[in-house]
Amino acid sequence: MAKYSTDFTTQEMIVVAGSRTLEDNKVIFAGTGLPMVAITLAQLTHGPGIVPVFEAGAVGPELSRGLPLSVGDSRTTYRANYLLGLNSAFELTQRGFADIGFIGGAEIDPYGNLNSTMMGDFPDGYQKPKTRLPGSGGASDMACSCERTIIIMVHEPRRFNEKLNYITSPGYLDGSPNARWRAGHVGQGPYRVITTKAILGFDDETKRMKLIATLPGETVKSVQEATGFELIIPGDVYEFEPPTVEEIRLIREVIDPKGYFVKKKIKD
Amino acid sequence: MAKYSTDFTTQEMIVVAGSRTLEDNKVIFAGTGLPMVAITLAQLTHGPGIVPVFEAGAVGPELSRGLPLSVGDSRTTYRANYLLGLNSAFELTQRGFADIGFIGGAEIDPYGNLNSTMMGDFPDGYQKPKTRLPGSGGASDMACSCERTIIIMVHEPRRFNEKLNYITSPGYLDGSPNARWRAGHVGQGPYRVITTKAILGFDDETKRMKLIATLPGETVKSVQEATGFELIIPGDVYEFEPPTVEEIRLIREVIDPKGYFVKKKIKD
Amino acid sequence: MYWTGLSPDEARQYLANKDKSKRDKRMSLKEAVERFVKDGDNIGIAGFVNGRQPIAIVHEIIRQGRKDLTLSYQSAGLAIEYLAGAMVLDESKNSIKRMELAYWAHEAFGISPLFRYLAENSKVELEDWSNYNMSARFKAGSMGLPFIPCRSPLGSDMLQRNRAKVIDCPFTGRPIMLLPASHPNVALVHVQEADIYGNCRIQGPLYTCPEIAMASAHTIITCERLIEHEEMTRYPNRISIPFFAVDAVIEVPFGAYPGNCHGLYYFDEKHIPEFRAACEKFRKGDPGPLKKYYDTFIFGVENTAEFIDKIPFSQIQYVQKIESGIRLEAGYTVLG
Amino acid sequence: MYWTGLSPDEARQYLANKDKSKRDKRMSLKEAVERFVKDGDNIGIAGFVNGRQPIAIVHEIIRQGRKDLTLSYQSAGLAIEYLAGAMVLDESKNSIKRMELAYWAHEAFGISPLFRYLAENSKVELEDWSNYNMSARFKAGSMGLPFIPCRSPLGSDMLQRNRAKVIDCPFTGRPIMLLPASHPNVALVHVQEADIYGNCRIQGPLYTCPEIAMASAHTIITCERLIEHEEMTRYPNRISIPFFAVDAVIEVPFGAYPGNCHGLYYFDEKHIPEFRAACEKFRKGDPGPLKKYYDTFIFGVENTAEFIDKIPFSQIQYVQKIESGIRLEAGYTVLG
Repeated sequence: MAKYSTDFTTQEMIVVAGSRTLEDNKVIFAGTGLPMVAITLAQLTHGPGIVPVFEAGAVGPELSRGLPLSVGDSRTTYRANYLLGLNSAFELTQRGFADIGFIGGAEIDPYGNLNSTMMGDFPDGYQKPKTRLPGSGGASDMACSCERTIIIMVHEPRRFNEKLNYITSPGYLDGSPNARWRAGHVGQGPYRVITTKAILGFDDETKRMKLIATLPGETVKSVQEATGFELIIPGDVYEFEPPTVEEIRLIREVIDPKGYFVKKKIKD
Repeated sequence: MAKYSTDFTTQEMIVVAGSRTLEDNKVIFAGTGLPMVAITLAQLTHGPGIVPVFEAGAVGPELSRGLPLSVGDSRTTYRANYLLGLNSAFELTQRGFADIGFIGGAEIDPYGNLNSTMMGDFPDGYQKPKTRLPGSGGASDMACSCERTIIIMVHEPRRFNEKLNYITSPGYLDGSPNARWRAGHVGQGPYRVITTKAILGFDDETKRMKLIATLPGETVKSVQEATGFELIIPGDVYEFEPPTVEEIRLIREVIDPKGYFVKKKIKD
Repeated sequence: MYWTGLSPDEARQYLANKDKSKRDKRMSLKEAVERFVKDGDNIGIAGFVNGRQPIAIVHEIIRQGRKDLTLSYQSAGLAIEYLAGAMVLDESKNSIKRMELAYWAHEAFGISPLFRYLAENSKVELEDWSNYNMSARFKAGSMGLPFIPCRSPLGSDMLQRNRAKVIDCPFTGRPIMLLPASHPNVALVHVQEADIYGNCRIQGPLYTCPEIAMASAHTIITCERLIEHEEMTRYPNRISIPFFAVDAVIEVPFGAYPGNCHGLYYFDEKHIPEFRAACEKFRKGDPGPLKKYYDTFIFGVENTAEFIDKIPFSQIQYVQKIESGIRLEAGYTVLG
Repeated sequence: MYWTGLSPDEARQYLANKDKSKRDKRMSLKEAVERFVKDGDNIGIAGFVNGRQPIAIVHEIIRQGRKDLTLSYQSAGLAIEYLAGAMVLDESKNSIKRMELAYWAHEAFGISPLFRYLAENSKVELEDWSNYNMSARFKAGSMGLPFIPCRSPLGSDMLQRNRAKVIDCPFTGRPIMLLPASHPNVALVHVQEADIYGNCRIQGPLYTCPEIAMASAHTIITCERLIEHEEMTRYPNRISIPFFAVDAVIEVPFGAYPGNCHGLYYFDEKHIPEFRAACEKFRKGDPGPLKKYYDTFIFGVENTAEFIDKIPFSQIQYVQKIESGIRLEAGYTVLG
């Protein structure tokens, strides 16, 4: 049987890419949705020692009781190693116990700042947005205080803008030297952006988004065309290894058989 | 059999006076030593509904497992209604859940400020005190943030001074109008001072200490002579009702049979 | 600076004059809502998204009708959606004036249709915070502090429209946020177990339930089961809310349904989408299904037991069956 | 502004680079003290007065010898008295340079003779705080905040000699204290139960043990018994210190003796006064009894088991018999 899957959705690809980006034995603060699926996949493959943290309070649970439908539901707590509440989860993150924050957003800019609050005219139109989004939740706290963050996005031009409608979760802010330190942040900021088309990172100098790898079926050109601002394209961009048959099987049969997060649009 | 005890020590008298000063159904933050004994006596007599709070974390325990030798020991926790740690106990006090703080001190001034830190020359002699005392513990927190405080003292001239060696626990500070409010306190300050000779309070205007009642065997004159500053003596000073036979029996046979706190000098 | 609910000094004063004695606080949910929830109140909504939300209390509020409410919460789902639905169906009976929030949606079940409707038609005043911000604001309130420092989300546009202040830390010189305490007029909290005095034993995530209860001027507790005080105090380390922070205790099994209540029932993955679909239809211009939902499940019933009556028993059995949380300790329940 | 131990930014940096993985952290107490306690360290002393103080760890430190220590604690008794006794007997081997404290005495057992001796001979630098202040400073450290506000003890002379700052609240305009966080180099904590990864289940008062453990760069845990990880994680709500805040776990029964360890043993009302009397004799000019005490009970033994060997068994039985705290849950202990 072939090693690589030949039929997979972009949602599944994103989960696989997210999973492979996670190192074993790290403490990963899990945002809701695809990040939870990717962490579970990593635990079932190369990362059995990953310690998930959920903002409602659970630290280090076994994700073996079904896919959580909420970062605060009962399935996030099985055999947890610590279980208090939101304050305790964010306090230990602010302290420095969370190596990685794994979050999503509706809109992103070249510096990895995220919007999950509103589309429309800010500040004047704040009380009458064009589209109201759910709001920060814990994403902005994770973006500031986890040591690094990994971002998951649907890759569409309207979601990748030079200027955001609203900055909910700070990335590298305006990209100026030590912008995060000067703002008062303790975490180092975005490490990777994983999209439906590519794996992206940030230039050490300018802190602007750069292409690292294209996902199967994508090219540097197709990625740049789906991006509302100019990407830095280094010489060493590579093609990302496709999902394996086993990874896809785990997602479909073990992790999210009902397709709650995978195969749905992320913004839902 | 007679109602009143004819043989009792000043220590026992102080415990009885302290106990009678406590209202039923109030939340009482208990300092170590005689306050714990007085609260237990009150619970066994007129105050079964008293809710003791101990700074190490116990809220509302039954004091039926022997006299605690520490405000943090196991005997403070039996059937407690809440049991976390020091921060939780002081936080709920700062919030306003503690009606009364019941504390002792080594030295007191006319405004109910207390010293339990050092005797000697402050600030210059701070690193070389004449006598070093144990330190604030939680007394200064209770003095600031319990709604009212009750103070227990050995009544000796050297302990009642116009000016303290060191202000550990704030009372009415300099006695000026709204001094506590202006200092940032949330509690209202000292309500009673219970000594080996008298029950004292504070003048509403000047906030200086005033005599309320003399204990058995004492007179207005003997109390004033044992006080290192001038007391306000209102017209209605009365003689405090002596301890009953039952109160003394409870202290000796039930509460502190080993005489850990009663019959010892308070400063020990 | 303006305060919603009580200011720190008002909250202290109110609590100082309050009876904190250990007394039987059982009453009907009707009476509790009549006594402790007023028009114009700032209401602290406990739970997290759709976990242990005070659904039974919210349904009773809707039946009685309350107006000009300010709602304070970190992340909420159904509790707010139900109040919003009542508002859009009849603003003269129920209305939300303002929300201090971090997130309103339903995670796996999708976004909140009525949040979009209310916000995009500017029918409600908004103050955006992060989850940690709202949690820490309740915590500051429960600690009796006027503010608490926080390192996130510095640099976010949220700070342009909320009351947080940024100062240079007097110790490190680096910028840090100060969050004003939150003292709601009343906290609505659903827990697994309580005793008649109000002591609460919470299973699973505590969310910010203890903080909200201790920060608020009044607290209404609904619980899945009332247990004997002797059982409660056998494990003092497990008591998460002490009696003196509570004003009313009501035993309401399924008080968080159709949400998740740790150890008792998981989300009703059938009922939640049905309600949400009716909300979405309203947003798109068809109020019929939403009106029908309220007439059937809220206005058409007297209490939560009658609400549950309308759900097929097999469906109730199923949400209990699939719940993976830790079951309750054995213990005597209060009878009668 | 100066920091003792780590500054907030140093503490964050240190933790960011630390291995937080879930791994077996068992080692000998000797090794733990060798690896994690250095000359000149700021040491966070857990427990409260003579409850669950890290006596076994302190005795091992004394045997190995550590100098120029800064000791941070709210209220302590025996742990500090033992270190002070070692110092006054041989300052070239053990010494305390500074203390950040709220209270050092023994409550019902009396004042601390060696505190009087050290302070009145200015042999140690002091920074006075209240119990809440020290508890909140550890809490700020555990929260990753550079400071935390506090309402007490405003107006106290303590503020003239400690590092607290008073500001006008930017929200209410009223004065409030800001307390600098405390980040000790190492925390010494004794608990009832731990697993091999460092998760701790504490019975009775938590004191400030969780805060000290999470604020410090390193944490040494001694426990009365090691229990299976499966037992520990059966009740996640009861875990008070999570594994990633811990560096070393050592099973040391009677690790808090002659103090009180909730659920296992009460104070030894015979041994504590004996030791205290020897300290008092030293203060009054006779070092003999104190030297004898150390030669017998600390330098004369290798570990806590040998220390307990020197106490009559009936005395050990008695302190276990009279202990009124909640006994430990049933549970499998780790063998070998």
